[in-house]
Amino acid sequence: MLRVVSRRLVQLAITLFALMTLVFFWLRSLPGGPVDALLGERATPQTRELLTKALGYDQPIWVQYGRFLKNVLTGNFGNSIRTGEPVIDVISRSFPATAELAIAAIILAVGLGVPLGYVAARHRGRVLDNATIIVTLIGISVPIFFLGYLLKGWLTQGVHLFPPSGRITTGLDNTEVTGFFVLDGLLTREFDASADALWHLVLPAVTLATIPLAIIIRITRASVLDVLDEDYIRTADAKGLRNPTVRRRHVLRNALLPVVTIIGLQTGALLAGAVLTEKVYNWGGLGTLITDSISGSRDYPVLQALILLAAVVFILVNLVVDLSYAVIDPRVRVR
Amino acid sequence: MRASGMQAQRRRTAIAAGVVAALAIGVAGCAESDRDSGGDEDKAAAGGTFIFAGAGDPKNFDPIFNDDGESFRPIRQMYDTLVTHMPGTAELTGGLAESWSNDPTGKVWTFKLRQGVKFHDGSALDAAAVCANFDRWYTMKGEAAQSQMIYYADVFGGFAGSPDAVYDNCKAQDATTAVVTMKKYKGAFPGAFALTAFSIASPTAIKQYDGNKVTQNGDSFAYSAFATEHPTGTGAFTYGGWNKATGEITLNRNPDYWGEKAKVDKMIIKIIKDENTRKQELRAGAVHAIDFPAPADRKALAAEGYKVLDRPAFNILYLGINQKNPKLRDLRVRQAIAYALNRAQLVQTKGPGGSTVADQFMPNTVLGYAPDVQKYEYNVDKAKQLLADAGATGLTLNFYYPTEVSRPYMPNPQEIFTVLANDLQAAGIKINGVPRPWNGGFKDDVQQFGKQDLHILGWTGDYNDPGNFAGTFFGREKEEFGDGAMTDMFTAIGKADATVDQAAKKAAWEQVNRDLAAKWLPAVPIWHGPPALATAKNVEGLVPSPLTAEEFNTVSITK
Amino acid sequence: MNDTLVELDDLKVHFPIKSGLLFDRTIGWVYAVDGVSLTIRRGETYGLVGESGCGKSTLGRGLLRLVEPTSGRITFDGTDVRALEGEQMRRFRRRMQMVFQDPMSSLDPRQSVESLLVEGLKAHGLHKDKAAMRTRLRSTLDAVGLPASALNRYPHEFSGGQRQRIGIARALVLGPELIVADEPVSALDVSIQAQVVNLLGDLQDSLGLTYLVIAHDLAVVRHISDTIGVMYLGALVEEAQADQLYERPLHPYTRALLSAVPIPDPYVEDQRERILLAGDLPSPANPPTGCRFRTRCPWSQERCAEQRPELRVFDDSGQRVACHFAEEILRGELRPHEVRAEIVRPGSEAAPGVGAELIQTRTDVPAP
Amino acid sequence: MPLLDVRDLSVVFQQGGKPFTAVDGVSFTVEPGQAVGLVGESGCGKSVTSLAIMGLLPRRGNKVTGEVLFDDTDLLRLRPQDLRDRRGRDIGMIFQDPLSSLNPVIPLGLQVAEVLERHQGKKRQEALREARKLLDAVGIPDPTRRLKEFPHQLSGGMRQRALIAIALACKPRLLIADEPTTALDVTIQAQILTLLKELVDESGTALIMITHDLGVVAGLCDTVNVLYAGKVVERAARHELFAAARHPYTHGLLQSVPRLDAGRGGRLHQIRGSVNDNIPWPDGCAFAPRCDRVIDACIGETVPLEPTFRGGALRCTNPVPQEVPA
Amino acid sequence: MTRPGGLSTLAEHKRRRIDELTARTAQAGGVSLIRDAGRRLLRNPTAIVGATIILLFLVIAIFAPLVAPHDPVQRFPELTQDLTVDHIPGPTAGHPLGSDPLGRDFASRMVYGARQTLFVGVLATMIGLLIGVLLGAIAGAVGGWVDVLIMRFTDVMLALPSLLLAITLVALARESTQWTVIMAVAIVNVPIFARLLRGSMLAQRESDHVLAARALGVKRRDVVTRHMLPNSLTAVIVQATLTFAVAILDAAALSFLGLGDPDINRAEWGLMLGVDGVRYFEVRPELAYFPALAIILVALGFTLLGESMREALDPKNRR
Repeated sequence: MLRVVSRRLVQLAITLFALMTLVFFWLRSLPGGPVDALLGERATPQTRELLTKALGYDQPIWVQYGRFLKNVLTGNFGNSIRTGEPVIDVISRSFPATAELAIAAIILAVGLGVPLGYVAARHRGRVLDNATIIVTLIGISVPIFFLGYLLKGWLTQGVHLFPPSGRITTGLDNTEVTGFFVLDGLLTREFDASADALWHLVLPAVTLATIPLAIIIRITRASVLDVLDEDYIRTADAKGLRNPTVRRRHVLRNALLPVVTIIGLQTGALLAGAVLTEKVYNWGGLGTLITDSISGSRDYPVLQALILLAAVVFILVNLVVDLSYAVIDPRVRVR
Repeated sequence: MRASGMQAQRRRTAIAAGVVAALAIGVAGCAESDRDSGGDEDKAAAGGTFIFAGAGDPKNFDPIFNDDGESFRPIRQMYDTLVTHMPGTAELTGGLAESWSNDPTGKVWTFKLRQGVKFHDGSALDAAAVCANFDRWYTMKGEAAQSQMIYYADVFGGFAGSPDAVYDNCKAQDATTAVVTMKKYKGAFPGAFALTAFSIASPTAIKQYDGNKVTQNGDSFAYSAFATEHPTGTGAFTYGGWNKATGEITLNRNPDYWGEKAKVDKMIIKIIKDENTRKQELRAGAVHAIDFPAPADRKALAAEGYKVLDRPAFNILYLGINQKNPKLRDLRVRQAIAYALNRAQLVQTKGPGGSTVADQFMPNTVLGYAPDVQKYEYNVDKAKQLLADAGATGLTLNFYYPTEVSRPYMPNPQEIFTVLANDLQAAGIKINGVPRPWNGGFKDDVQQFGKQDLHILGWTGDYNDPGNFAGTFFGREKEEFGDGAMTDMFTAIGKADATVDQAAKKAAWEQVNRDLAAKWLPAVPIWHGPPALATAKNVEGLVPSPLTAEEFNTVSITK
Repeated sequence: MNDTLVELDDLKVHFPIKSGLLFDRTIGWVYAVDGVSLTIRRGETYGLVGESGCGKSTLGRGLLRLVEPTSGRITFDGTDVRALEGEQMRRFRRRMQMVFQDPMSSLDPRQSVESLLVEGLKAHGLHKDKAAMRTRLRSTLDAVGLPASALNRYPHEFSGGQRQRIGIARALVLGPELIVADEPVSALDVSIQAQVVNLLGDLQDSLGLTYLVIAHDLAVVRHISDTIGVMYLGALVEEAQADQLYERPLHPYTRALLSAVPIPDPYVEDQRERILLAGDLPSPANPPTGCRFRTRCPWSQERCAEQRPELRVFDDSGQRVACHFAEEILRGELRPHEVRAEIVRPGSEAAPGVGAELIQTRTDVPAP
Repeated sequence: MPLLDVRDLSVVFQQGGKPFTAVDGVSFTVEPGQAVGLVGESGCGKSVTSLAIMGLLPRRGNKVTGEVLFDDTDLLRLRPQDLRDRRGRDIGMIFQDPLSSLNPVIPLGLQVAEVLERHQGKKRQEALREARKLLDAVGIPDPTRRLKEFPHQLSGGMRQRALIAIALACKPRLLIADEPTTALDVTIQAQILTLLKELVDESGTALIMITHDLGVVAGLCDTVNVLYAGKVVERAARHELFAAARHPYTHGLLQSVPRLDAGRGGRLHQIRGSVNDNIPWPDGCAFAPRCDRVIDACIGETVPLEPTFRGGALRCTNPVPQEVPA
Repeated sequence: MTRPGGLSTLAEHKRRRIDELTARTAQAGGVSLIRDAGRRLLRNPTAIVGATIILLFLVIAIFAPLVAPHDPVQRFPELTQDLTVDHIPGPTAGHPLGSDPLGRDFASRMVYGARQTLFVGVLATMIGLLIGVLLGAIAGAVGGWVDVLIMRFTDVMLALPSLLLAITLVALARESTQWTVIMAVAIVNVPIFARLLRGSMLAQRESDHVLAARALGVKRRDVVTRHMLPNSLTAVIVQATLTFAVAILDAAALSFLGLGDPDINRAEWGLMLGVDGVRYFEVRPELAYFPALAIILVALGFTLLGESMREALDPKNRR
């Protein structure tokens, strides 16, 4: 177990280093970038020169790389070009927003997906099953930003069922503790803020959950079908065990193994989905940060850090999946 | 309707609050609320909170280090300039200075300051404070800080020690009289004194919060506490905080404001980047006013009872022509391009509402606007003829256009490009479209390297001066236009800009505009497209500014 | 003339067990084949028996150099096979062929029978003369009892027995001298086994082939072999003429094995005395010291733990055995004692999840 | 009165296009304490028969007809929940692949204990104690530790022992063993067979032994049923069967298997074709295409299973003549 | 009368019939596994639906000039005259779906969209497939440190979720053209194809039939090209079918983020949906609905086909 963890961590470090180096040199070779972004339309050539010097772009590339490396190793990713804040601040502020959204989406996807997948499998070949398959296939085929737009158009305009954007009603003076607004409201007893945040969370979470939900349903279904075909289910039946016991103890536990893997992969992939969802709902998280840092501004310091963060999250999530896999499946524990 | 919408939402919120509260019993209690117990809603009933949806993040709140509209919006509420514009126009009027004058050389400016004006930190605004600001700018140390003073570098030419520096000194003649002496005359003044970047900040606060400290870190800069947490000016609102997690900038009413005190207790600038979402938030009643509603939504919003306020046009979109291409050095080819463009149709189909076809590089409110310039009505045949005359049939041009960007004068560059390219193709000019991301190459390629034959770009005026329009584009040789050979154009503009006498200046600029259209044609003006604002029905007193420099102290929310 | 076709001398095939932080390091070895010496005479059938995991298949593959032996010497008709390199080795393969256990998995499902057979010919440049090649294909198919029409069909269209015939034909078409048959009948139905066993016998008679038959079924091996070698945990424990081995098994393991094979005759079954072995085969990655069989041997003595018995010639019959106490046991001087079963963990090679890496397909990853 | 009386059991699979008759009118009985063998090659329907008896065939896609009388109760007509009450309590079953037949993620102890909890209403702790005894009884060393272990941590033989412990936990009156040793090595097979024999003898449990290995049956069963293509083709007491098989298939099968106690060499008797060679019409003997003794009646008419004078039964129109005992 | 009992004419007849049947199956000719899978596929309604959808769009794409009423980039005066910023003309005579935001015939753009969209999808998939297969084949065939290097490289790429990687790639591209998008979407899939092929090749390398080929003395190169590659490609082809749907969706998402194909003259559904569809949703929702529907259908088609191909080729289902 420890071995797996340390192996993964070493891998992570190497991956990060490779990514970092790659991104650094690549960015330096691109046109535009920080100088352009910092200057706006009105800069004089003199200012441009001044800026190039101020940013140290006149120095040899390896000096710049050395400085960059030193900064990164001391946890300093520089300041955002767009906002001038330290990148770390920008990211740590956006992270809870995305995490809150992603967790909500995962809860939705797992909470609905596993039971639906199970039910579909039990009704294999019947109307309910086929309907589920078709719906999930469509779910996978729909561009989620479009779905977000539709949901938003239908449910926030005309009928104001949900707020169209944001994480909390503007002007609602909520106290931030963790940055998870729903949780913060509970912690500070500002229950109205918590409820408000929850209310804002519904549509984005549903949108973001669509694809993971569809996939989890499909995987659960397939997995349950596989397990139902297994010999040990026959053994369980041969023991005369009651149906609920068989289902709970023998079917579900085994069927969830692949689902856990998928949940892990989906959690990483949610970050990608979040880019679209957050743009649709003006959700001030990492997704928004990514688009903001690319589109128009080319905020490379932030972008750099985000790429690293995405890699870290993705790898860590998979590590967690592997570990939880080991917890659920004794066969994996040996190694 | 609005109200009911808001009430409905509140009701739902209340229900949800109950649910959450039930869930939360036992969880709560770790952290105490630091919310003021007064109850915001009761307060709102008095003056209320005005929520304005802006389109982008500000950078910081030190005026001198900013150059973009989104930063200027909150800055303008917190600071004042010596000279300002009359609401809704680009005409100058007294700001912190009740009056101003300059001597016949145009180099010495004398400002008579208002009495009894105090900064938010309680220190007094006097001539010494004004001079402290001028000196601060001039003597700013460090490349980092200097490189971020874009407007200063542009208007004042440079810093202490630079041969191009315009500023000489500032003397406090008495408590209310500040005399600013320049090294040379510049046509930009006095208009430029109204630039938000040159707002007067509290010297005490700057000193206290280390306002001059700009440090380079990585690929960007870090600003002082003055710029980020303690902006201190004289404006109608004081700084209330910036919640970056929710994108809300809170400004509080300044009860000691020298001018018309704010009607609302509080205003929030909520940053919503997506135009569609801004509109939806307006409809949902979550914000009171939005900036830049999408042109396509204007009609619908108006029909639903929202007020769509057009700002008077103070910008220009142009089609730049790069004379590095020898073919384009022929005036006939440039004229052919102008004739080939169906600008009227473009304005009709793609122009922001209320936009007009531009025939010169400044709106008609600016001094020196000439009504009688050559107009280049849409005429494909003439374009073809001119091309044939110039021996430029079968011309192929690289047309650069930006992506990933939307500017007030150019809401959708790709569409504009497509239409323009289509027109040019119809006239027999082959167009090779080259898209470049705004900051990822477009500005570089177009303005620094001049790789293009044609491009679209534009400008929003900063202050009412022809030099801020035509002068900015054509006053000197630029890579953007590859117009190095057009020395007579540079001379004429230089001369017009240096003219001190207003009448003579007007005449000179009119001639410049006529010549720009008929003789030089370094670019084709496309349109003046005023960006709009939209507000809920119950918002009163919001006066749209041509400079997108609205001040919100006049805004009130009726029940 | 020397009638020895194949000679193995102290052949070892060890597989590394790898693990590591970033790059795999070897942390141990599986001693699959651990020092086997044997001789196969020209034209005879050498039967190799043993339970799964004893290394008999690895021995066969090591002999053909389909897995690279760790050490030892392989002499084939006077040629040092391990000294052959690259192209030489490839060309040499024509002389020694292999028949696999599972005819389905060893036949490329994508290729017709013809292309399966031609492939070997091509590899050895025997396809140039089209007419000769045709004749060769025909006669080979004929020899294994398949119609010529089989040529343009695909493996999955045949029944299990026919597939094994194709597998044999593939080996035969090159005209080899030695055929290593790895469990040639164990995947087949009982009624089909006889067909293939007979076929192998017929082919040997008509073509003078030499066989190394590897099987776990002692009855089958006894039926077709001249000489039988018994393997246990990577080593040969006994070797004898087929009848001799059955009549007079010397090694305790052989005795147990023989007594365990069921015989389809109730009268025999009712009277048989079984030597039941306790426990399971130890892991080849961690074999017991000394005699490898001692953990399960009812006759084991202290010496067995200390000293690994050599495979020695027992008497004039040429029977070889690797047991310190073969004589004593045979003479009944040593009484068997009870053996406590030890728990044996399944070896790492049996752990699940080994094989193709789990690849997530993109449907499992969200699309926008 | 027989413990189990299978009468005219048929199973028709209806998945896909053509219905496929896997078991075709199989009848046999099992007396208390008796060991009955079902022998046949793959696809002969022997496993399907056992699953049908246990009611373990998937509910959809197949049709089971006939009667399975256990203690005079027709198992096929029991409500599913009532059948569940009997499974594991009255009838135990063990399977071919002990690894896949044990749940990989559940500790061994619980897998044994749960059947006791279910049928004997024992509490978890008590059931685990009992499970420990059972594991001990089937010869698993150090059973206390094994309780917490998982199937993959045991060797094949130990797994099969565990499976036997589960099947015999409630002391069923009938044990169905479906190829219990096929996946095991010979020496392990011997262990398991000996164990089965002991347990059955001691407890008086009746046994249905399903296997393709005639040798296994020879040592274990009292009566042997030989199946071919879903039908019983011959039934006899084991001594008669092995001494004098009458059906050409049984006869050929016995002849074709090399015997350890026979000498080397010689050609084995071989049966032509393969199990998949079926006659393209419903009537007639399914073995006809492969049979050496085929005559008109084999191909044209339905061949009934007729009792033989020695208490067995035979489905053949032209049986192998009885050899004169030597 | 060679056999006991002997055979009458009737039995002889029947016996002959049996032989005939056996013979016929023998002569049925070679049915390769692929063709067998294909046959199974044809019996699978899911596959039929998927293939029909794809075929339909393919026909439209190929015969776009014949199907479309107009040129997709031409601006029509009769449409532009009614066109304003906040009004886009609906269906009129000659323009069954009305105008797009620039006065072009929307119906024609939808039709040509099939061509462009399939082009983008196919190309992105093929490029990704090609590079991935090449890398995977090298890794699988050569092994050793080359394998380690390639696999670590794919690890780095897989460390970012696919769309995020595509976004990053676009952001990091020197230019922004249609090819930027295609390449970004293609490269995202490279590691997947590479790993898939490599894994499958490793499995093949250990398989009996590869061992058999080696035993025959088949040249190493031939073992790779004739045995390992072809048998590994099946999985890759299935994956490619599924990838196609993802590629189209990714392209649309990039457009929505403003990072897509910058040339809005190009009629591509993702672009039409992500740019015009969203921007003019309230003015004319059809601008969003039609391309979205088309995308969903095509993606569905390829997913259906891919899934049923996977099913058909799955050995588990080959009973």
